[in-house]
Amino acid sequence: MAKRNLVQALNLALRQEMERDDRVIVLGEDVGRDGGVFRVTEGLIERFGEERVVDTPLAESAIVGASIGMAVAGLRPVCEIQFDGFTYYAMHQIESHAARLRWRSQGRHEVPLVVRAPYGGGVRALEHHSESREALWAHLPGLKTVIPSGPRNARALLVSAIRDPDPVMFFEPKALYRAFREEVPEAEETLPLGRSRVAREGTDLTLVAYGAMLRPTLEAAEELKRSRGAEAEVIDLLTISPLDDTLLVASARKTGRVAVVHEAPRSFGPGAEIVARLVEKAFYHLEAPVARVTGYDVIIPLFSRERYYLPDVPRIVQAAQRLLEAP
Amino acid sequence: MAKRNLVQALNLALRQEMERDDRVIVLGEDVGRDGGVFRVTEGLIERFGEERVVDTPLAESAIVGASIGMAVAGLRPVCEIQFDGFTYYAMHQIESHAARLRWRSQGRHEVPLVVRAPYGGGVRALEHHSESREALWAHLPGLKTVIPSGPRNARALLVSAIRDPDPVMFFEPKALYRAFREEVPEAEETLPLGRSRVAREGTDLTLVAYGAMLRPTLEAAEELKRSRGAEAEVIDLLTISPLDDTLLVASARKTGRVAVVHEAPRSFGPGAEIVARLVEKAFYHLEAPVARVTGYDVIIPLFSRERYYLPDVPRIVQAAQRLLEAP
Amino acid sequence: MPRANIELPEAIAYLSILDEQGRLDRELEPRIDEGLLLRLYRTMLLARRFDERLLSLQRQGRIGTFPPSSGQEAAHLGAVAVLEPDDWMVPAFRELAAELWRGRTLESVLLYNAGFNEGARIPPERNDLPISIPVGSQILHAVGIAWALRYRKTDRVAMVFFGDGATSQGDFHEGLNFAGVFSLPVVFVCQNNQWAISHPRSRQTRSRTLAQKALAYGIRGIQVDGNDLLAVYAAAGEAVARARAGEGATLIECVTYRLSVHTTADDPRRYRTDEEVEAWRRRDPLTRFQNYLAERGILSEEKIRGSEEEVGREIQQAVERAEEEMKRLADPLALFDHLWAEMPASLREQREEFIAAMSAPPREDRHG
Amino acid sequence: MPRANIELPEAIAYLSILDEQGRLDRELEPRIDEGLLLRLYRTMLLARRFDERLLSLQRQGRIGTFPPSSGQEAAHLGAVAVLEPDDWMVPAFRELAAELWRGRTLESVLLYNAGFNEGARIPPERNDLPISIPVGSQILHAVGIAWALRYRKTDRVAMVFFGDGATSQGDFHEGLNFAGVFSLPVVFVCQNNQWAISHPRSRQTRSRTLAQKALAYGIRGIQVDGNDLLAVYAAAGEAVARARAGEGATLIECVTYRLSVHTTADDPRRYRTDEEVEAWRRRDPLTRFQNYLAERGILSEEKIRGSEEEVGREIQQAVERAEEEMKRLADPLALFDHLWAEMPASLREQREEFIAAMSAPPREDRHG
Ligand SMILES: Cc1ncc(C[n+]2csc(CCOP(=O)(O)OP(=O)(O)O)c2C)c(N)n1
Ligand SMILES: Cc1ncc(C[n+]2csc(CCOP(=O)(O)OP(=O)(O)O)c2C)c(N)n1
Ligand SMILES: [Mg+2]
Ligand SMILES: [Mg+2]
Repeated sequence: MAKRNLVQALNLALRQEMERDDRVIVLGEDVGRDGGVFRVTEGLIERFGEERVVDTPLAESAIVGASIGMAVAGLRPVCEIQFDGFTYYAMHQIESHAARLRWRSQGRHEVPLVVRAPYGGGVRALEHHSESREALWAHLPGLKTVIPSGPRNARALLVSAIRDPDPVMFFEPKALYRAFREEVPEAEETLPLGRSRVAREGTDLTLVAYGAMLRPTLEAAEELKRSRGAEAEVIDLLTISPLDDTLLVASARKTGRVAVVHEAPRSFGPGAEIVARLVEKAFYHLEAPVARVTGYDVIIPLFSRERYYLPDVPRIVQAAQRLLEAP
Repeated sequence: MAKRNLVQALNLALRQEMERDDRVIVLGEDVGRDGGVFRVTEGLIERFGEERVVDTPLAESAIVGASIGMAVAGLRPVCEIQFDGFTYYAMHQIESHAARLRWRSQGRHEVPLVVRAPYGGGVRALEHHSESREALWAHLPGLKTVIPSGPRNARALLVSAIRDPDPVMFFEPKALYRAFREEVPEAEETLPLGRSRVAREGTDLTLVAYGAMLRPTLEAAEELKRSRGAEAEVIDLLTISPLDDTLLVASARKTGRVAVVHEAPRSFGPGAEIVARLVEKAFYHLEAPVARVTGYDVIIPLFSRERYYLPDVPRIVQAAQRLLEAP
Repeated sequence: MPRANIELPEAIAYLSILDEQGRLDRELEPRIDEGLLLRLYRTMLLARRFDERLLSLQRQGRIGTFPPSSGQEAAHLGAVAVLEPDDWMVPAFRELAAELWRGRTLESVLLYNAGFNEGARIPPERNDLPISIPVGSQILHAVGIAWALRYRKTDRVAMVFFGDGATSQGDFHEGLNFAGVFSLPVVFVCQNNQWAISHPRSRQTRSRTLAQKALAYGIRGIQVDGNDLLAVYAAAGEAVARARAGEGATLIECVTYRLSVHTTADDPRRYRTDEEVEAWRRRDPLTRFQNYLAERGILSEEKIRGSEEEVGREIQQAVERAEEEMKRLADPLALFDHLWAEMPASLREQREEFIAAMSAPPREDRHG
Repeated sequence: MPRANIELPEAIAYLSILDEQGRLDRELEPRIDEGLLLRLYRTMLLARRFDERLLSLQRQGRIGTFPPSSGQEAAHLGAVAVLEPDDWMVPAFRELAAELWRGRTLESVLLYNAGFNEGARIPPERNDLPISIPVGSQILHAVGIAWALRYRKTDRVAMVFFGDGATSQGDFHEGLNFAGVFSLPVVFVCQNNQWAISHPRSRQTRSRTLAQKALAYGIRGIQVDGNDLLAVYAAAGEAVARARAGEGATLIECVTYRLSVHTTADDPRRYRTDEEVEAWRRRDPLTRFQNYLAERGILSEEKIRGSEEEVGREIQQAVERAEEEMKRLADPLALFDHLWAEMPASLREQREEFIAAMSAPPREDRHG
């Protein structure tokens, strides 16, 4: 097995799916000759040619809208939006068509489309390049929103997303692109969409995270173990929506104390749904209010102050401590 | 005092604000000669002329984007998007500019913009004409999301929205446009943005609603009184975001039993945030899981089945009964 | 030559073949065989009478809001008439005659307009997309479909419809630009019916024609008399042939008129004069085509009467069948269908909740 | 005349005044007084040297990613040079010389590029907008600003900048269309620098020029040699005069070149050749303008040296001042500022929570 970073793992998924299925085509701004601004599509144009790896004009609505057409006509487009901050340009296409065409045609047409976009902070980027707005997409019926947390699951989830008959928003934690490597086998791996995983087992409290927040959350769990001998269970959502709450609920019933961690602003953010699900399904097991350790309800600042905005190990540990100390 | 329906009340607000302040201009598709597809802007072009009541070409991003420019340059544009289902076309303008220009210019520029759009079901409309997607906007920092529930508060809130120095998404419950009349005084009335109100006092449980759902919620409260002598407190949010949770929390602490009602799909919907706030601030007072009576996580169906999608009195009553019966 | 005019590679043409006075340009007259002419006539008539019937059903409250298409039949029917069945048609929402031509049934239209999602069902043998309401958005789908067709090395094409209002949308621009850059087999048909609800064509854009917008994308543009089925047919035929031959996209502006309301929720007297409507009524594409056929000797008074009767019966039967069908479609659980290939767990739970709530005691207002 | 070409009301011109060989068209040469010429030269030089310094600061890790503007100075500076201070400039993100001309300080640029929001502060006496990164979106703001200026019956104008890539965005289309329909006093300046990151102009659109896109909107369009400050100045002067006189909008395509990287995160060797860059280096607008001034006898070798030294000092001082300033701007609570006229209660609570968390015990990684 080869060690790969997130970029390489995603590249592997794209390459192998393109080899396996000539309906898969990749399109977007700078995805061809440039290999993508983060190099996720590097080498694909050399291997698959300009017909399958398409550098498009600068127009996000067209990239997504045309991809919808391709998907309806039998292809499996994987389109890249350069940053999640530019996905809004295509929101009408996604809300009104990608997520609805199956429904609008009573099952006659389907839209096996993947929209990839890097999301989140932590790379000292320009304005509009560090947002975390997955909640917007998570609320839309008919759409899947997937966020991997490391190279291996990213590769497996991207393969599943490409094969999925329904549209998937696939947000890649850009802070992790080159942050670390994992064994990612050459041999095919998939992971079912719509399933969370237990990233760390524990009995004293539950920490829920996803994407780039998983690592500080796991570190916080270790810190809690060191500092107070508390064993945190960590749930990695992987799919934000449709949210599978089975593991969450089971864990909350076991520990009674839960914190959810995300970069997105707190209000009306993904954490709210998790709190609501736990209230609906594990209320009588909760021993303390579910805590939200999140971005604040502000625009993520330019990079010199970015670290104050992003949840980090100390903030997670503080919240966990309060949870553990709750009566 | 004159009795007015919601359309007339909104029209009054627009007319009076335009009289009071020549910086207020109204623009959108069919807002002029046609008086708006719901007639909210009726008579304004005759009174204020084509310079101040502008029929625009068919382009939502331009309507909002140009309005942002106008607002920055000192006007107070009130733009109409014909249906909330077409607001997505302008999301990049709203997320990236309307809600940020004050911040991006360090306070130098402000965007006193109102984006009006009818939202919600109940009028036997075409596809894309009955959605309730306020959660998308509520999540965006820098933006206010306001939803009135009747003629009188609609008028007062619209006046406040127009005078507000920050951008406001103003969603009008189209089901209420001509549903009933209220006394709406000719004399100026405003209501502060960012404040909820107690629409009905009660001690046994709390029902939270807004917009078109307020009426069935109030009816459900009466029904609960009749059928079981239970007194429901009903909170009308009025402003969805930034969410003021003072009244909510106070009421939940008093009653311990809360249900939230909205048309929007449940998952990642506005109700989730309300549950989360209550968990954060009234956890130890909750005697039962907060219930969500909402639209389902589907596309609202074409009108023949619409009533099955929308929360109604029986569903609210059922949820309330379960709350009251919780141990 | 420091200040010089830039040569544009292509001019924008205007095409009319059979004018309002019935004058025919024999050189340009497309060769259409009689059988096809009569089928076109039949469809045009059916669409017109059905449109009228829909309006009366709506006024009686038997169906909901819908957008009538009377007056525009030549513009959209003339265009799709050149397509093969396995080409793709991407409609907006005002192409009734074209949809019927492509095999959509009257019942399906009725069901849809009566608020049943089932009315959007598309038979497996047809490729077309369902109607699209968000103005301009469907243009991009046609671009993507054309792309897929080219990618698969077929010579099939996509044809997409939209109105004059849609040309102001960003998606129009982005779509035509992509079609130009990638040289895609797509035909853009703009039904310029002079109005976008209450907004007149003259205020939709300041360019003299909509056709000339093609110059911004390096694609072919042509303006045609959209009430002249022959002209539309000829222009569309040329465009489709070019597309099949790999010569890229064309924008066709059909100059036509919406004789009726925008939708049944609209009151056009607020924004246009009776004189204007009358003037356009004299250019009615149905009458014009009928006269042409009579002139060619393939349509008689008698044949017309016969067709009218046939069409009337067909509509009547369809209305009856559709109303029967609606009773069978009452199942509320359809609410949860067709959104996903596989229903997610959370939605299955909501569906269970729905079933439980439905079967709970008194819910009078629901079973009404 | 059933098939005829449609007359377009206006042709698209190409303008060049001082060409790469230094040949000057005296008839077209704009009258610019010496003082202004020298100020323009000074700004161009300052921008060029500052851009180079920014690049080296970035390579040293002292500032973050930024988009260099070397090679495009004539295109944007020549355009804003015709504005009055109380006109509005709406930048994209590659108009350094223009921003400096309009009064933005070097410190402000440095702060911004070092990741301090404070770098976006705009002094109260200036109207301009801060840079806009979402490509094309700012075009609409200029349209709205122009609208407000006209509404207030001033003769002020708005000038907006964007790249060749931006012309593919829907917002470009919608903005130019609105400007046409409402005849607004706005000047659209496209810096066609041949590339949108790795995407070449030839694949951005199939139209021969970007200027001809004006034909789609019934507004004036002109293509100019964007490395020729005189040509840009002349074209912008004409456009602004028309706008002030109520004659509407103009699209100016400045044909220029980005000599450096797209941003400091970009590696242009992946997509373009050294020869191409070299060819454009020979058309460097700074050299060309310098030669022109020398030719006119208002710039000597010595004066150039003097300016270089002055500019060098100014930059050095700015860097030092900015680095001082950054230390003073460390307050993390600025996170919560400037989003609202009045901070909402929920955000006040979060701010309190933030303060509490900051002052909690060991948070080493934060005070690093
Ligand atoms: C994006 C969007 N905005 C607004 C509407 C509401 N609307 C429906 S049709 C219409 C006018 C369309 O005009 P045009 O494109 O000329 O087509 P026509 O109705 O004349 O056939 C409008 C504004 C819509 N459906 N979609
Ligand atoms: C809407 C949007 N999509 C993508 C990007 C990422 N991006 C930044 S600049 C750029 C290319 C812009 O090209 P052009 O308009 O020619 O301007 P230039 O960079 O050449 O000055 C891209 C794709 C962005 N900033 N905004
Ligand atoms: Mg129209
Ligand atoms: Mg460029």
